[in-house]
Amino acid sequence: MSTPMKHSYESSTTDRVISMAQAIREALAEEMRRDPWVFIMGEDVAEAGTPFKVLKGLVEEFGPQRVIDTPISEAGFTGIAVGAAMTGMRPVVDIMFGDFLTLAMDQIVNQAAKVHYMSGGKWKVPMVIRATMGATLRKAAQHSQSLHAWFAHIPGLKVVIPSTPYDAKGLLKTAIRDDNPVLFFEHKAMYSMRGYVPAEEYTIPFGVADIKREGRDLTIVAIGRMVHVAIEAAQRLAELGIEAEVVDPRTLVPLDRKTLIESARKTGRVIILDEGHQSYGATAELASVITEGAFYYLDAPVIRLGAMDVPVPFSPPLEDLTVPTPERVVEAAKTLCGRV
Amino acid sequence: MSTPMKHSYESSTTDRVISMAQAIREALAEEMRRDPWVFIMGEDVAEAGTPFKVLKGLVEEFGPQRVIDTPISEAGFTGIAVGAAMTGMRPVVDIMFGDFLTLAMDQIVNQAAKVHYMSGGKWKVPMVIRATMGATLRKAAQHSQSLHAWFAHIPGLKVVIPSTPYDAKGLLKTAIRDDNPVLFFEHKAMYSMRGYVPAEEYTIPFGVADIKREGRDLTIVAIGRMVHVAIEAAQRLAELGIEAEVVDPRTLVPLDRKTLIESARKTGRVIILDEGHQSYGATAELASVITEGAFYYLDAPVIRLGAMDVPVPFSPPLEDLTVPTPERVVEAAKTLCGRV
Amino acid sequence: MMSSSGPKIRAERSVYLTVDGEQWLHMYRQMLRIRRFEEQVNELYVSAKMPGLAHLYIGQEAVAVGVCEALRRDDYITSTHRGHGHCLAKGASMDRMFAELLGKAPGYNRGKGGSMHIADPDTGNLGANAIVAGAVGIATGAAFSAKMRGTDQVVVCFFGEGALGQGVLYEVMNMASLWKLPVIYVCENNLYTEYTPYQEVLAGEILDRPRAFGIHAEAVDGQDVREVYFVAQRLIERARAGEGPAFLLCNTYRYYGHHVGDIDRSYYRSREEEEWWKSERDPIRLLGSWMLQERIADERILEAIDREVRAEVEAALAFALNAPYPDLDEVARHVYANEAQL
Amino acid sequence: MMSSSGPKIRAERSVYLTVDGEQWLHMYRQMLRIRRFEEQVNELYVSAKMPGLAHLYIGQEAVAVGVCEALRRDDYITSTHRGHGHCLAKGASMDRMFAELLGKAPGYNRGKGGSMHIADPDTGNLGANAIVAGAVGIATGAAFSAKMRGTDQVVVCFFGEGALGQGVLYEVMNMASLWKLPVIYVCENNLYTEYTPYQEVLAGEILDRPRAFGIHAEAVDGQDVREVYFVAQRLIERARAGEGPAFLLCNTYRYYGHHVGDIDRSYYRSREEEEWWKSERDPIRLLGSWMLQERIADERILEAIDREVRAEVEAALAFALNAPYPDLDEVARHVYANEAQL
Ligand SMILES: Cc1ncc(C[n+]2csc(CCOP(=O)(O)OP(=O)(O)O)c2C)c(N)n1
Ligand SMILES: Cc1ncc(C[n+]2csc(CCOP(=O)(O)OP(=O)(O)O)c2C)c(N)n1
Ligand SMILES: [Mg+2]
Ligand SMILES: [Mg+2]
Repeated sequence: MSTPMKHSYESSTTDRVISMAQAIREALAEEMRRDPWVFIMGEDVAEAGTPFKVLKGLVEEFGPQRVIDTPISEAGFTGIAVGAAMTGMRPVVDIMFGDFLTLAMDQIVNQAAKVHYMSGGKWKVPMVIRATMGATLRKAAQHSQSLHAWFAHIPGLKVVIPSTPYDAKGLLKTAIRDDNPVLFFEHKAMYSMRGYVPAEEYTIPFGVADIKREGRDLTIVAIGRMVHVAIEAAQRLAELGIEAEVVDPRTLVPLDRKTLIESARKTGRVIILDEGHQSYGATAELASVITEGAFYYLDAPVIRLGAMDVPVPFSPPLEDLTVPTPERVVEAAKTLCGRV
Repeated sequence: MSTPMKHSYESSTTDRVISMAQAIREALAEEMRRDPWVFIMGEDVAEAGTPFKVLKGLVEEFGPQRVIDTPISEAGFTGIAVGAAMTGMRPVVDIMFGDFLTLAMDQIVNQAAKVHYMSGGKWKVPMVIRATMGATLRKAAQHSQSLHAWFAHIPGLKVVIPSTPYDAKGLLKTAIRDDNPVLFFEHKAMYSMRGYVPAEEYTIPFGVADIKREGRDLTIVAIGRMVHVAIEAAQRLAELGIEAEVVDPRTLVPLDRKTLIESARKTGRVIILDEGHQSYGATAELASVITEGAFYYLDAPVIRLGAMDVPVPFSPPLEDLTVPTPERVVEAAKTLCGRV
Repeated sequence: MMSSSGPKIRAERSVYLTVDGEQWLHMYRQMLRIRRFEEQVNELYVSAKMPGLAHLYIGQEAVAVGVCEALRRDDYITSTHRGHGHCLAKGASMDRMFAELLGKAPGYNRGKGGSMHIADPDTGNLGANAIVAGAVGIATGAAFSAKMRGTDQVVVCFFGEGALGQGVLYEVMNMASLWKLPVIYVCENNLYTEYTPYQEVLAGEILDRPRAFGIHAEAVDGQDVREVYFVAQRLIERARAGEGPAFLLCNTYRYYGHHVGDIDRSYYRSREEEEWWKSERDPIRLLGSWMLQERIADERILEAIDREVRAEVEAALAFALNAPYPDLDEVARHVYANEAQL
Repeated sequence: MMSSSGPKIRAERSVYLTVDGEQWLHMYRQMLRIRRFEEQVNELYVSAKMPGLAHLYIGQEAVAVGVCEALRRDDYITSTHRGHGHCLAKGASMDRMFAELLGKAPGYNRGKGGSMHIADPDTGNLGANAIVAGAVGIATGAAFSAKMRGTDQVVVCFFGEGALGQGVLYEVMNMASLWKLPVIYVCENNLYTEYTPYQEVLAGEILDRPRAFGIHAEAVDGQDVREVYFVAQRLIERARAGEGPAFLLCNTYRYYGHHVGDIDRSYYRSREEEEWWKSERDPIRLLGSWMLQERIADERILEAIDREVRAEVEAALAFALNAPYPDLDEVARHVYANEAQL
């Protein structure tokens, strides 16, 4: 998971390798330099730069007026961001652990997501909510959830989950420039992951899936950190002569249905990986979209591998069972390809 | 939709026809008589009996100690219910509009759903959260949502959506006796709907789907009020010689996969109806479960008909477009059965 | 009957006379516009011409008018489920209000919002909100924005006393106080949260709550537009001058039910109580008699205003009744802003 | 340096002597058990033997011990991310605590909760909670339940001053006050919410907040277990007698970082400040010297206690290190209670 990955957007002139945390920090810094109305608010974002140190250095450059430490008031400051966004600012809200989004659901779902529609298009809410996600960090049930499916279910919100530093930077810049509320999920275990990021400016459009690895035998659609699980599984499968294509939707809303369906039509076999709970989660939507679009091309039903339907346990051997692993993907792929 | 519907559980000796509201009230009253620790809390539940008058009369029988008017504090009183449930009480929480569940998500998802698991099975949280759902009542975007998919995504919660007075009564009694947090969704437009409810006591187990109409050509899986849309569509389809089976899961968690899959295997064609938004919603999970279990029996991909992916608009002609109708179901069924 | 929990600040009568008579007449007209508009809304409901319900503001007009009269057009407000009064007082026109209530295309929100969501950038109306306390974050955020952008706009956040039950109010008051934001929290205590007397669900004294967060707080007689206007003006100018947020408790009363369909109210309040407020504390009549007494107006002028307002209501209603519903493809528009942008 | 915002209630020295010496010795031992237990936790982290992180309570021991000493075993507590002290003070045994922190099968939560979720019905521990203010509803609900079931149990809800930022606290305090529930909100102000000095995120005076909801509120020196115990006892007995909730502000300090990995703290607090608290305000040494002075104990006794506690820690740790991890099929158990019930 720590080998820097080349990807399809790599047209950079440099081979600059940086961490995901730095890529995110760069995106924020560049956008804050470009647009004076972009600001950051959240708990311990200033001097501390968040507990993950992702924002380290930003308050020094932009000052405490634009990198704002808030009280522990997720609903309150998310609501404040909505009002600020409506009146000319472009807030980037920091939700330390995605689990705390539960505290701001009214502000996100009843307010931010609906203001534009309810006002008949008169007010808009250009804001980004950055939140962490992901398990296997021994943080137990209230600090390990991946709740992105909830937001993807709500019209008016966009949902982004990057899997590489390159994508994180390009997508975050797009998110900040978007005129809608965007949920941007960052996997806690990926902040230190390194990858190529060009020195020159770029953005990545929403709604464009990225084929992280090409293959003809099998499609693995993977979200966020699961892309790396998929890549690792694909490498092992290649040794067995099975060439897996790894497709990263990058944005769940808008969703690049076309690329997903085309890959499925090509390979006829699909596995979907996600770190959200499997039931009633993102894997169900992706499986449905693919089945609807590629039904007559599929050799077998799409296999969904989401996180187990259990609260995330603390005990390491238990926690490690809850999230899809390369081993399990290889197993599933072998079954799908009739290799068992 | 207002014709009382006979159903498979109708073994009653009486032909008592009552409204959904009364069925719910009876379930509550019977359980409160049976168990002194059952109590109700929420906004305007006592003298007002809620704005829908569902609880009318309960405070008179059980007193203000057991039918408790709260401040407008959804997070607060849901949290209080969690603590009460852990220490011997059996709270029934009233969330006036399901949209207000957004305010209590931490209490429901991080607390109620996880206490049992996190404590290694030591504490339990026997509570019921009753919430309304559903559109077409001209209540606009913040009073019309059907957010059940969110809760079905969270392990530790059970999710019930009744479609008839009979089911509502039997399932609510089961919910109150369950030792886990149960989300119980009531459609605002169904309170006045009437149906057979026997005078004698009964409960309905969770995880048992109900075949509301038998048929061999097509399966329509429908949730809550959509069951009646399905029945109406089935009646029209019957005139065209297409016999649709209408399957009502009744509980999304636990889900009766077996009945859904068996029906799909029998008919080979499936439509799923839901009043939650279509994308990343309950239809995706049901479609996936069915496709996984009946793939080789299906003539065509499962058709999902959820609510449109738009905030619910106020304007009546627009609002009416957002929810599946018998007409649209008939169209879809005809396509599926090659009748176009 | 009216509980007022803080020091009662009463401007002297003579002070009121420093305000131009035309302005009092304007406030009189504004209150009357709200009254007549809403009487018509009730009529629409009773005659089954309006989809859904509406929460009438009648009885509370002095609050919206007194406060909004002290605001500039580019100042912001947020409102509630009981929002018609605030929207009209901030400058909304009746025709597009009626159109919105009927779900018609020329409505303020293109018919997509309805009674509880009237919003209008032109008059600084950030939107009515159907979630109790749902807009307190938005209002505080707009004040934050005004401060960051260096405008001298002020934001007024209207809510009922029921909103005091919502935790988010305390979260944002804390930040408004810490950051000295130009926001005025206007709490309209009309004695009931839906069908429950407020004392049954509210502990302690209302004014102590904002004060605990270091927010300047005062109470006024919400039926006396003169007092509301004077105090609001002072608090608003204070906020505009950078002196921070304030909380204004307005003690008031709604004459109708919680919503238009709430006809039988006997189980939560008495007919006598309702009559007392209407006969003794009507904000329009109180201002009217005072103006007559002070010779700011005579009966003829007041009658002329009433005629004009009735004509305005009639024309606006006709406009709305005749207006078309939105095109059906509107249903899928405005889910996202500026879809072409990237 | 220590801000105390309310009336400082100081019991007379002579009053403290009315308490049996054995009980002070017990409190001394309890504080020491927390101290030594957590020193070992830090050691486990440093030596990479513990999965994840832990938030050490060291420095704040007088609060947990002073309060829990005034509780009955069947009274309830809720705790926080910084919860080891509360759990031990309420009666938890070290072996099962260590086992839980290591994710081992005999842990209090079968290894499934970890440091932030220790829960134990046997000692009335409703659970530590990793959401700031996440347990205030649970605590208030347990008090509600005690009242409804007619027991005379009291509930103590521990939280840091950071929890004052969460709206739900005000929602439940309102109801606790309205319904006179037997719950004590114990706010431990250790001056920092993670890496931010609390004054930067808190407006007004802390004690004014509960008071605004009609809740009796007092502040104590959280480093003086004698004062904590006396005041807590009074508030608890008051609640037990049906006189309603109370709020106890304990001014205190954490010696270590926000969590065990928070080593470089220079950007949010000074080394001098840390040293001052350790040398001048250490709760264990304060009680120790007083007991020596009052001849409740001599050096020998205190040393014996320390030896015993160290031995307890050692044995408990050995137990936990040797304990097995849970069976893998535990991962899917306890998602739902009593699955066979219907
Ligand atoms: C969060 C939330 N909970 C409940 C409701 C339902 N509701 C609508 S108005 C109302 C009472 C509001 O009372 P108050 O704030 O005093 O305003 P008033 O109606 O008296 O103007 C309630 C409970 C809601 N809209 N939002
Ligand atoms: C709702 C929520 N927001 C943020 C966090 C992250 N967090 C954990 S502890 C903490 C600071 C808590 O400060 P305080 O309440 O003073 O307790 P202390 O750590 O000082 O004991 C924060 C922000 C959280 N756990 N829950
Ligand atoms: Mg009111
Ligand atoms: Mg602290």
